[in-house]
Amino acid sequence: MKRVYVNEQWCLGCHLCEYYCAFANSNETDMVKALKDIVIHPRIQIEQKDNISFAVSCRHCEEPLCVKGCITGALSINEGVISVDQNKCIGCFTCILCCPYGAISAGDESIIQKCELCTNNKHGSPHCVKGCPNNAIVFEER
Amino acid sequence: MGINYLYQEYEVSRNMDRCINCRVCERQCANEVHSFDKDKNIMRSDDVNCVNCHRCVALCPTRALKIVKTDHTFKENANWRGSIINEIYKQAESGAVLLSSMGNPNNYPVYFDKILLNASQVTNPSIDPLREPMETKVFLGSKPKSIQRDKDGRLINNLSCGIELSVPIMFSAMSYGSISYNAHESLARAAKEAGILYNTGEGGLHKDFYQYGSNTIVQVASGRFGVYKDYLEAGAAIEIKMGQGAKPGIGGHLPGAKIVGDISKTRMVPEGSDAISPAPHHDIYSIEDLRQLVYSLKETTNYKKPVIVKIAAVHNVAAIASGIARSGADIIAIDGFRGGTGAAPTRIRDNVGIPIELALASVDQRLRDEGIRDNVSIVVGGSIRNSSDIVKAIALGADCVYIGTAALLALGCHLCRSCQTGKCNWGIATQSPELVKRLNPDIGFKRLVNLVGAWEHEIKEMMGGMGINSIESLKGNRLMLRGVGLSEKELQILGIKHAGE
Amino acid sequence: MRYVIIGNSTAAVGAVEGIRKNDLEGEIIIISKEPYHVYSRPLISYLLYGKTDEERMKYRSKDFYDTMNCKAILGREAVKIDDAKKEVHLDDGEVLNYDKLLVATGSLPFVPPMEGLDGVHKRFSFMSLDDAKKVESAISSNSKVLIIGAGLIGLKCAEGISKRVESITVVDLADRILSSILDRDGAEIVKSHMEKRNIKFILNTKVETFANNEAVLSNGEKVEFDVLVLAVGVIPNTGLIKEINGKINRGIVVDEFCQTSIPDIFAAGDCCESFDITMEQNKVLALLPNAYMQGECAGINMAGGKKEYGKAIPMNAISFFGLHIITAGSYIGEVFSKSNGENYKKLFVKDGLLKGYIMIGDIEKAGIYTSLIREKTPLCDIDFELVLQSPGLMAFTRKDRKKILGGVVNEY
Amino acid sequence: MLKEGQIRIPSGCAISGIFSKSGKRVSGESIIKSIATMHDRSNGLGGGFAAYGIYPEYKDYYALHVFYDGDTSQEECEKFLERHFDIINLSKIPTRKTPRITDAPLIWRYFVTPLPTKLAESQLDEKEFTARCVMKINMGIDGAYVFSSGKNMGVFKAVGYPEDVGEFYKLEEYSGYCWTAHGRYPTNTPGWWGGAHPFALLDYSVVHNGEISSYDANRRTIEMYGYKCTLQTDTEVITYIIDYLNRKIGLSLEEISGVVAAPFWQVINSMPKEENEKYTYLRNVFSSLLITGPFSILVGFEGGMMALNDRLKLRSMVIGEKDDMVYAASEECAIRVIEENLDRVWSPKGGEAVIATLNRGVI
Repeated sequence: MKRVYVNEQWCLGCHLCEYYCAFANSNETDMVKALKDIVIHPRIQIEQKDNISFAVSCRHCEEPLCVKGCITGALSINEGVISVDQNKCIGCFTCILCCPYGAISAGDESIIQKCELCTNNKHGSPHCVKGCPNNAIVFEER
Repeated sequence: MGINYLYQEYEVSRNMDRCINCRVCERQCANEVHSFDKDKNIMRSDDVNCVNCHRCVALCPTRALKIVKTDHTFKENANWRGSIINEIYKQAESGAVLLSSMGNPNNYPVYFDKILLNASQVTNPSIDPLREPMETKVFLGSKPKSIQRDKDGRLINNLSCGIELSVPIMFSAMSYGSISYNAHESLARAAKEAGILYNTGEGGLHKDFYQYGSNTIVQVASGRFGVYKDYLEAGAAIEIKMGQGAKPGIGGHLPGAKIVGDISKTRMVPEGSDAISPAPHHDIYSIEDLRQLVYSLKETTNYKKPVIVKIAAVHNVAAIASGIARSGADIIAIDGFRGGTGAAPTRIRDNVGIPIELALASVDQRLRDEGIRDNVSIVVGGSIRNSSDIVKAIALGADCVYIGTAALLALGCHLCRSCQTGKCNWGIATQSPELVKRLNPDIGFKRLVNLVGAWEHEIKEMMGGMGINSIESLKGNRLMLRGVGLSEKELQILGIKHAGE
Repeated sequence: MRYVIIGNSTAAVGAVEGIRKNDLEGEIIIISKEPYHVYSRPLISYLLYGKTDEERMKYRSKDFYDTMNCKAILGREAVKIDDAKKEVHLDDGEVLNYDKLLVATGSLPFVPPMEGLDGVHKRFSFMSLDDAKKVESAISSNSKVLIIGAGLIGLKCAEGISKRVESITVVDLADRILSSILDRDGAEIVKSHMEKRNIKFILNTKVETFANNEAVLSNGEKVEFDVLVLAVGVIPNTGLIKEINGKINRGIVVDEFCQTSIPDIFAAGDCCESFDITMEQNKVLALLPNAYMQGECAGINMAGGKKEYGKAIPMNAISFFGLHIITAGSYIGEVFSKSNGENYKKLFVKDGLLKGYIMIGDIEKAGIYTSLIREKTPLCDIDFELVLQSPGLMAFTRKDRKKILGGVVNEY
Repeated sequence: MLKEGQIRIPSGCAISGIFSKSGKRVSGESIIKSIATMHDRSNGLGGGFAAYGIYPEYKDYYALHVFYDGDTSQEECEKFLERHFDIINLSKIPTRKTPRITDAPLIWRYFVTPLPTKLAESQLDEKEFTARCVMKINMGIDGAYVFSSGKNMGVFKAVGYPEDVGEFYKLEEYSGYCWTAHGRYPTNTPGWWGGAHPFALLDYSVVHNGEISSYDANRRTIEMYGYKCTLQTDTEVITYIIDYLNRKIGLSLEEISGVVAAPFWQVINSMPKEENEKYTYLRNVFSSLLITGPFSILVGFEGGMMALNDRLKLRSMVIGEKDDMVYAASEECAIRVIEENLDRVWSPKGGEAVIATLNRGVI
């Protein structure tokens, strides 16, 4: 299955992935309209220290602890993509407790949000990867 | 401030309606032009340091940025132009020679733009490269004057060693040091993928790149940096650099500050000491001396490597080339006055040398007149900008072209011509690790391969239009060229007719 | 092959999904005394709070039994196992034979003896959907609710009904609330947060006697109430195994393959013990993630696979009135704390390993700590100072990160 | 109007050739009949023939056919010839008046052999000496043009349709073992007789249909080897290339076809090693002599004839065989009209040379 992989060596810490993510999940068609004057809560996040930076988003594990641990059944695997049923999630954050990558975060309306490889929005494939100027994140089969 | 104040050349134009404060411009500008004003919650730009490299423009996700030329001006004067005045201010302040990068930007005629190509109509069919084979393979090197046969009458291969290229394009010399490790890796990998060669320049060859040896030209320049037996044997060909189009008659100087780590190792220059390439080779003061070096290099490598002699296109280039063609060299590389550089004295770059088109035409004709054109192949460089320049160069008589600036552009260079600062925002002309990493060779090499591939397609299209299906039938085929707006003299030197003739 | 599963909650679902990883054909029968499609027990408080409804409480979709090709016998109780004949007897006399049996009977409320308890009419446990429904019908806007037990169940119940009753008093014998998962300081933060929502705590205290609608506490205090919720604790429901002399400790004892001491009988979930790797001892870990994973492991092994259940640790994610709490592991060894207002964090380190942690408020990336505990990552291999400040992959070496973020992903 | 040599004139054409492997000499009637069949492929602006084996009595002498504009040029040329050659025989070439051939120049024929002293002085071999003399005349003597210079062969050409040219030169009176013919369709021409085909140097003659795109690349290369392309025609440059590669370099005709109509790299790459190396070598060393663009040519030479198409076969050419006779023509009808019952008829592939030579021991 194609996943987002990180090539830390090439991450510039430009944070564009975060903005492309936030835009992709905004359901707006214009990035300015989507992101102007807001503080973004992207599903991919840069960790940065000194000259090291890299992006972290859901790894879409084959044996996902978050899904196994989910108390409501809101998290499930659909064709390899771990997605969240926002209608079912009640924001207990057991998945945040479980995720070894720190890739799940609290979203708006006190439920969780996570990368669904943009299968949940109109872009269809990870928009963060499209926004990365240096192939520091790639969407591929490994 | 005061007498030494120079108004900035460029202004950052930020469309505040589009800016989303993502701060990518701030993070990506090594010149620290952009900053975030926390109090006002807006981005600010200090134009003074802007070099117009477009890094911020290119990465801005909302297209909120553009760079505009300032309309700040001196009183109009066609003679004392603003740039000239500013240069005087700079020199009056610094007392120093002005330095510039990349190629001559001044408004001299570009002969390629005044030459048009032919195409077949009716009497001779054009050839569709999508339907018919269209060949671009070239061999560089000297050709034997006669054939030999074995006792059974079979032809004996009496060719001296040469270079085989899938397209008549090579990446010209750019040293590791003047450009980054990642830029070199991109060039090396692209050369391998595209079936062509790249050139180490005078910076030696990093150990990591020995694996690309069969696609590498190793250069021997006046400083002899990084030159030793393994190096000479590592490449597919050896180039003796006698001159460079951007700075004929001038040596090079890589400051000690840049001679660190791998660069020091690769150049074989102690860390921190300046790497100075003298203006001449101090063992070559005449053509006989050059011949000695050519044969020394051949001896060293058991006559297994063709030797290229690279010269700058200067006034008597034809006579010089004639001498080189009799020196044992296999290939002559001629670099026109628009050729690029990592740093050169501005006055030299902008005022010395001649256009490559004229140099090529006169060299090719001279060697033919002397019957020694087969002794050598001719490679030309110095602002080959696109595939039609290549087609024209080959029709004028070149075997192959060198591309340098075009290759860098493919890697992201935006021709801001600030290489000498070492703060290349595109990770090319810099050694600063956080800038170098901006050029991912996976991307870089692909883009170079794309460029070469695209040009190959275009060359084939143009050849097909002319009814030519193999590039050797284009070489020196000046009937395929016509001049527009050129004087009799220029047409004569180029050896072409005027359009309409 | 016939698989019989007693129980219809998390461990049972885990088992069904585990079985189906290896065996798409075998017959699966689920027996549950509750008449409901599988639902998530921890959601009963959210149901009362109005944050979910019965439909959304379904732990798996409506067609779960169909798509998993299993038969659910709901509303009937398994009363006996005959391990010699490999049979399960139901309350209506039906006998089902099995090839592999899973006992996933969960836990039962623990009610300590209290004088006068029988005289309390509106007295409820708070563990099942039926419990929640009963509580819901018992309360009104002028109810005075007394909850015995300031543990997870008691407090979630308190939150669930907080907007719908007049007053809530929570009584617990312990010196702090959530004593099983929080230390004193952490408990204090949560307590004061809850007190702001008009929930009253009486700690270090137990009920001596109930007299009609009044509870007399050990400290002499009297608490008037009309609804009583008993949430003192839970105990594993081990009866079926006990009767056939299966090995029982605090819970049903299972090996690393989730098998009981009796051939072809497996057990998973709250009814049995797990090996807590932080304390290196068997414990009842009555936690939903644990139940699922144990159930899944049992299922895989029942269907002929070979999977060890390891890396079990206590862990909890819970929130009260928007204040999030995440804890994991055991609170042993050296303590490292970082606190800032309501954001409270404690890490427990022993033998160079992270053993446990408590996070209140800011719980971002807590899973990275959990992972350090589960994977027993030697702290000398990472930048502990950094990870203590904020959990992140930055604390790992570049090489490890390359594996973590660039490698093929298979986490369990 | 500029004539050949002052401007490059592209043209389409018809070609035809007849060759007897047994050396049987046939009269010019057949070849005229053949080329006349393809009348529509010419436009009356040039036609010509090359015939081999026609001067057996003078077979050891170079037969020079020369056009003169007038007496002055003839005098000057003959003086030159006398200085360099022993002239064994000279005469006007017999012609027949026909209304369709007009503006004829003076047409003379000389059987010559180089003066031994001059030859020795030049340090050249006989052929090279003769070739250079021919070029000197053509370049240096205004109004004189040597259009045929081989031994025991001759070229006959004029402005007009080829069948009229044949009638004009009374070709029915000549007989040779090999004939080639050409009907020209230039896109513009002043109608200069020298510009008609065949083009010949020494005993190499070329008739050609096509317009090559590599012309200037080939011309500038061959001129480096001492040739002067005075006519700027494809036929001329092809003739010189063949002369150079065959006579000077020593390549066989088959190898020459591997140079001028070289196989594509994709074909070479799939050849067995030895072949692969041979063709790679030829393409590398003689790269500038590759001819691209459409052509079908018939090369006549002493004792043989080669038919060759460009590598893409952009011009038609058919080969026919009957007993010892080999026929080649732009169209099959031009063969069938003189030999209805062919043993074999085929269309050679692009770049595939068909070479017919006299059987061993003949002549």
